[in-house]
Amino acid sequence: MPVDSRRLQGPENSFSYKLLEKKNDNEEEAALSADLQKILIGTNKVRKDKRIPSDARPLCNVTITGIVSQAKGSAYIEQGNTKLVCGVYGPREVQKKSDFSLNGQLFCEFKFAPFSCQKRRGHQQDNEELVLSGLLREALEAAVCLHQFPKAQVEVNVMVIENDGSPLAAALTCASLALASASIPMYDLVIGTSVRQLPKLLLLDPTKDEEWEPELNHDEDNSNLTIGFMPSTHQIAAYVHEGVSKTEDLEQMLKLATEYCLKVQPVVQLCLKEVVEKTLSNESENKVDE
Amino acid sequence: METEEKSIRALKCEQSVLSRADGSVMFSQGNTVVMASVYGPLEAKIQKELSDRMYIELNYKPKIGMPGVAERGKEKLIKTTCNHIILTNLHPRTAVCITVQEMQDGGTLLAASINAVCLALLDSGLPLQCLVAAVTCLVDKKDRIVLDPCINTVKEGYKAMCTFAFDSQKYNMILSHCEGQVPYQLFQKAMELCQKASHVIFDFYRQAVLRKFSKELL
Amino acid sequence: MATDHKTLQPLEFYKTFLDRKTRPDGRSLLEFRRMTLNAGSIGTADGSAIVKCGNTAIICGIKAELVAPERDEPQKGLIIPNVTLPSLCSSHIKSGPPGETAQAATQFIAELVNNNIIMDLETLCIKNSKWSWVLYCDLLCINLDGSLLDACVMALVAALKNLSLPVVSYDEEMDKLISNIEDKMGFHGIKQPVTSTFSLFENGILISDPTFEEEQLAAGVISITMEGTSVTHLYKPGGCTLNEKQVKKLMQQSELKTKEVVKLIEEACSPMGVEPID
Amino acid sequence: MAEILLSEAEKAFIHHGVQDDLRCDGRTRLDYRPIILETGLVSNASGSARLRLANSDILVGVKVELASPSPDKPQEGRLEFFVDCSANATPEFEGRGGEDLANEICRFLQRSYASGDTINLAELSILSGQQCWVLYVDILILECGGNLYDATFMAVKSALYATQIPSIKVATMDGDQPELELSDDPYDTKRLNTENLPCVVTLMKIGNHYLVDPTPEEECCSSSGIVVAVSGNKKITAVRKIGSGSLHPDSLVSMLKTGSDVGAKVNKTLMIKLLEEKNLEKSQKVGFMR
Amino acid sequence: MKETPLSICEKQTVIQGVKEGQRVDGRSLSEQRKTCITFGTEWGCCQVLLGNTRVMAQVSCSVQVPKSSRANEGMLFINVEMSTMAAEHFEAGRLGQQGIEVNRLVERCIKDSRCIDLESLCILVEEQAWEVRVDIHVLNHEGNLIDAATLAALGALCHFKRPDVTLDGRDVIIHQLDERDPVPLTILHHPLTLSFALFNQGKTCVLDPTNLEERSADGKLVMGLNAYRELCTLQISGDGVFIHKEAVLSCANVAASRAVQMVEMLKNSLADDAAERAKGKYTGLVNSVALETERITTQSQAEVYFKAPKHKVEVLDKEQLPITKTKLINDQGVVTLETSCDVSSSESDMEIEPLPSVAVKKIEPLPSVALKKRVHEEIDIGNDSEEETVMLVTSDLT
Repeated sequence: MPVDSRRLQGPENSFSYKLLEKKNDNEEEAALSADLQKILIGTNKVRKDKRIPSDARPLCNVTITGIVSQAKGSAYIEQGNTKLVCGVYGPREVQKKSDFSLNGQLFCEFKFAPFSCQKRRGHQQDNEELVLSGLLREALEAAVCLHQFPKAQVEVNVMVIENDGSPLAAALTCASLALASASIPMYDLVIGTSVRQLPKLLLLDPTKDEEWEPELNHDEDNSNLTIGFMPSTHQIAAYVHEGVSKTEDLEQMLKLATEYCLKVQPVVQLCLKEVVEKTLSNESENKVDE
Repeated sequence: METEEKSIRALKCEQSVLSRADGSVMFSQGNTVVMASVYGPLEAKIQKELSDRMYIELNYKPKIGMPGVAERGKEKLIKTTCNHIILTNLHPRTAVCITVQEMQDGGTLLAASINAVCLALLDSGLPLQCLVAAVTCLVDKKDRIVLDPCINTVKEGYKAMCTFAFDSQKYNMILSHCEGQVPYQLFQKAMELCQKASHVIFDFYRQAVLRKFSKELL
Repeated sequence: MATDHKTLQPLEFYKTFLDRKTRPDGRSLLEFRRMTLNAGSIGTADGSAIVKCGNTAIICGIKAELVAPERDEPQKGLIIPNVTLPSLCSSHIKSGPPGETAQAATQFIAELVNNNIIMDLETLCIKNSKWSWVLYCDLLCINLDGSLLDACVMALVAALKNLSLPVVSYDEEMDKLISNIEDKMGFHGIKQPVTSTFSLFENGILISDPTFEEEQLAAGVISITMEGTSVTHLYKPGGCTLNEKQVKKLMQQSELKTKEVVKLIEEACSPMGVEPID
Repeated sequence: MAEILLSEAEKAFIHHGVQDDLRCDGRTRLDYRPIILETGLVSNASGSARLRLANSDILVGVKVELASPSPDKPQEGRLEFFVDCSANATPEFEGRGGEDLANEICRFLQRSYASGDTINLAELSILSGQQCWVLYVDILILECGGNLYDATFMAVKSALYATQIPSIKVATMDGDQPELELSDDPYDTKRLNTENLPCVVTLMKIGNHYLVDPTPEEECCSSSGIVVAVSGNKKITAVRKIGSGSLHPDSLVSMLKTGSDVGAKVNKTLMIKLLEEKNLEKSQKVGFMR
Repeated sequence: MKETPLSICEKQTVIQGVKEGQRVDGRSLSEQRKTCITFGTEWGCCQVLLGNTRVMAQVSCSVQVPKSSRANEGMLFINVEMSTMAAEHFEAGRLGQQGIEVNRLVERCIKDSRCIDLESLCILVEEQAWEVRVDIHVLNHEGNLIDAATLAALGALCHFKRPDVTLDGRDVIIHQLDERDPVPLTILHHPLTLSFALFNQGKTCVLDPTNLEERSADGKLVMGLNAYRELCTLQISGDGVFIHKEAVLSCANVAASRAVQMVEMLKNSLADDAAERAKGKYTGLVNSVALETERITTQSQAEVYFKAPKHKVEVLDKEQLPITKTKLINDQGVVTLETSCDVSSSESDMEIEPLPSVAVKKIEPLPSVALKKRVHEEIDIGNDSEEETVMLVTSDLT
């Protein structure tokens, strides 16, 4: 077994103190599978965080550029407690000569910080992160005008600092903002969101414990949908659905999600607008200086 | 004699011990034995190539197990020191490959390795702007400064262990690395002590080189 | 025009500033950058802190776990620090396993930890030779713009002060650990070492808290770590030489910074709900 | 996927073919290519299947092993997938080339098998919290002639169908140490209920139409599509958009619909065929000699 | 870095020479290079010099959970480390083809021949057992790494002592080296490898090939034997070499008799080491740091090659005189800080033209005991073994 000699390794047999609470865990779990709705939302149709089901958490502390001064473009967003930062580099030459292509290429790296989840994560990219990176890439490829920078590569690095549900959705929004701030030509912004399906109920933008867990709840009509939506071109750039549901329900979920994206679009655009204005003003100042 | 204060332990070295390396030395300081080898200038790997100077690749090999993060730390220390003493800008777009192998731990491995590397560089004949001599000293529990401590003294525990390296021109500090905690005055005393001690090592370098060439005449 | 000069002859460009005893970002030679510290903002971590020194931004998150202590040190707990420089933090860093810089930084922190300069590891012990805490402290660099070590040490200390864990006790006869997650505790006796990094140029000019490009141009860096008034670590990996006079000067400077930083950390970590255990 | 180079003319030709609902190999948009399937041809695996969909060649082996269940699911067994894209499928797979694809498929398998009404993992439990069966499903992609997802899923389903789990008895000895005893008769085995295991339908969008079971040529004509995992009872267990293109919500919905219908059909036929094969048991195995 | 290519004429010379029973370094076909074994201060540290090939092995141990398949046994782990130090084409951290071959052969010879009694390393069945780890560092590659590596590994294992353990009920107490005398490993037999380079289609076998010979040979024949003339490993590698079974047998004979001597020698040097330690003030590898002048006898090609044992002794003594170890210790042993030093630095000054007078001054007629003895020893081996084996080879090959 290969040991990672480039990092300090802890003892193999250490375990999280949360395991000491075994009993409670089981109860919770039992309850979850028994009647999820009760846990997630009280009788009065209000979720733990005081949201109504069709309500998303507000996008806050959106910081575009500046957060990573070294990068060409960068963005930081908080959707509820889900915090992530994205840095964009390039267009720069492709490292590997072998994968040459006339179109530009996107390289996406999606990483959870070791402390970002309930369980401690490893340092190397695990399988899940690899797949998420792939999804991110496919979604953004649909939005970025790759033909504008042939033979070059744009690197998109997403780092999840805290994961409280629907990280991919947040990542999509964050990444497209970062790309925009790096002034990479795009057809449209990609706005991500996810929907949690419960029997006869849809929750928009689920938190970690609202999210569909393959381990926990796998009875009928339980699923999670994450989409990346391009509002102005009205196109779907990413679509990931997990869990069991009927086609009709999927339609419903899709509708809910797209509506939300359309709602958010102006907000995001506003953020970008401010940035652009600021940079322009700065430039004019610089002009004055010289 | 080894625990005796204010003295440096016996120094010994054998230059060009390795038949293949361009420069190599087996260096002992008291019971600490270190072997260092230098290859170069060689052609540098493309990604490592530096347009204006020589790239220094340094590997520090522990005696037991794979090199880990701790070794990387040592490597950085030694490498940056080499960067200062080698006239790297004379050989742009090339690489020099230095390997340090610890052979016997007599307490002061870091200092010994730096001295060994310096001798190996001398042996290899790479152009240097100055020599470097490293000395370790230790502040024990009773605030006594022990110069060049041997392994037992180190094992007994200490307040701080500092390693300094000085250049041969003005005896200024090139490298400093310490573990533990000492008040500044003590720290300063330790530094001065080591600086004095470094002269002995430079003296030894001189004799080593002398011996090497005289032998070649014999 | 200025930018051309900068790109073509960075060193000369920079020297012209130094000659006028100032720096491109408007700082005087020995001036530190503005520091901001935000503790405990990450819910999923047991302790966390976000530090910004100028542009350099470090996030420290601590995950605590339980483990049987090492055979040779039965009364000690463990702190496993890891400095990570993800490819997003600078254009000079490729994605993949940590490079030399990251590892050197990790080792630097590890040495501070192992010499009980951050905190006495024995306080992490729950039951001698049976159970102790292991704290996985991950220092994540979001933006790499020089003086990495300063920010790292600061973040680590702040995060440790911010750390809050459930009270876990060891039951002798049942030979198992008992705890309830609700009542939390912090740790006593977390020291406050402060690292201050300086860059030096051939002509003996010293600047404090260098930015990334300053580090690139300089002929050497030196990081002084102080705890209270005593030197805990004078870390100078090679580079151009220093004489005692200069060292003294730097010491004074770093003492100044130490005071400031300690104050900052105190402020940031004071409003904490958890009272330290004894 | 395996990249092949097509000239614009060829692409155009395929496009028109799709428009007129007549594809190059004479199929309509919703036709599959001929499928050859054989189960139980790897003698030393508990269950195996080899499926050949036109030129896509998949070999699946299932190994059944005893293990202790995961702490958070004490009364359930596990399913573990491993996909290997062997280099003789296409040269791109050489070295680590196939890994990304393998990861994607693997993850999609996990997700679509995660939900409870596809497979009942409780069947695999022996002693709650102590012993359970773990099914290691190894998928070997020998050759890819397009539409790997569908082929893989069918193969996996068949392999699991053919898997024989030795029946095991739990004899509680004196004290609290229960003893497991394996029955001596090697034919004393049970089969899983594979009725509901999902099949996957890949729909590729070419022009304004979409088609199932794309050939490699068609795959590289299309910029985007979806893969839909449909369980036996016509439920959708996982969906994911593939390709770097984007889709309009409406077309996506209709694709989902078609997908689920086709999926159900595929599922049914597959089950029938498997049953047939089972009944003509003890016939000569054909193996790879064809 | 790539290995410097071998020119055809070099190759031809070697091959031609071997055809005529000559070797570049003047050895006979079945003669080994001078072997010398030294030990370090730590237990289980052994350095082996085989001509110029230099290998160091270090044994360490740690308590682990034994394998479930072998619950009542300890574990032996062998790891070969190669770095650029040994040769330009080696890369630190990555074993090349060659490295893996060496590693595997050492494993086969030492681990698979089960010369270490692993059961004695078990502390608590299924719970705790010692894992003995052998790190073999290749320091200089002048051919025949395998023999050097195995010898070093074996030497280290024989030299090694693990801390003593006592059981108090279920919990294990490990005594530090200073609390209780450490325990040596139980070694059942002493396996070694001896390698032959195969020339002209395996008709001629050359014992202990140098790097030059290895590179110009058609193939290699490696034999692992112990002192009881028992074969524990055999490997014939090389592209398209055919080797007669007679040749193999004759090699086996040569190898066997060599193995006996080698083990003998190993045991002697272990004994010497023990004696040295008993005297106290033990400095371990420091002794093997020779002075420049000594190197002429121990290292420099000129003397080792074109050998004739008789001369060598004289040469040795002659060269021995000028400077001696004892001398060195005095001339800068414990140097007190009062020593005035006027080291004017800068490269150019360092290279002042050497003054023979300096050397002459230093004369002091007491040659280092340890060293001289060592050299004698080697020479003995050189002599007595020679005739019979050479005879053997020739008789079998012609």
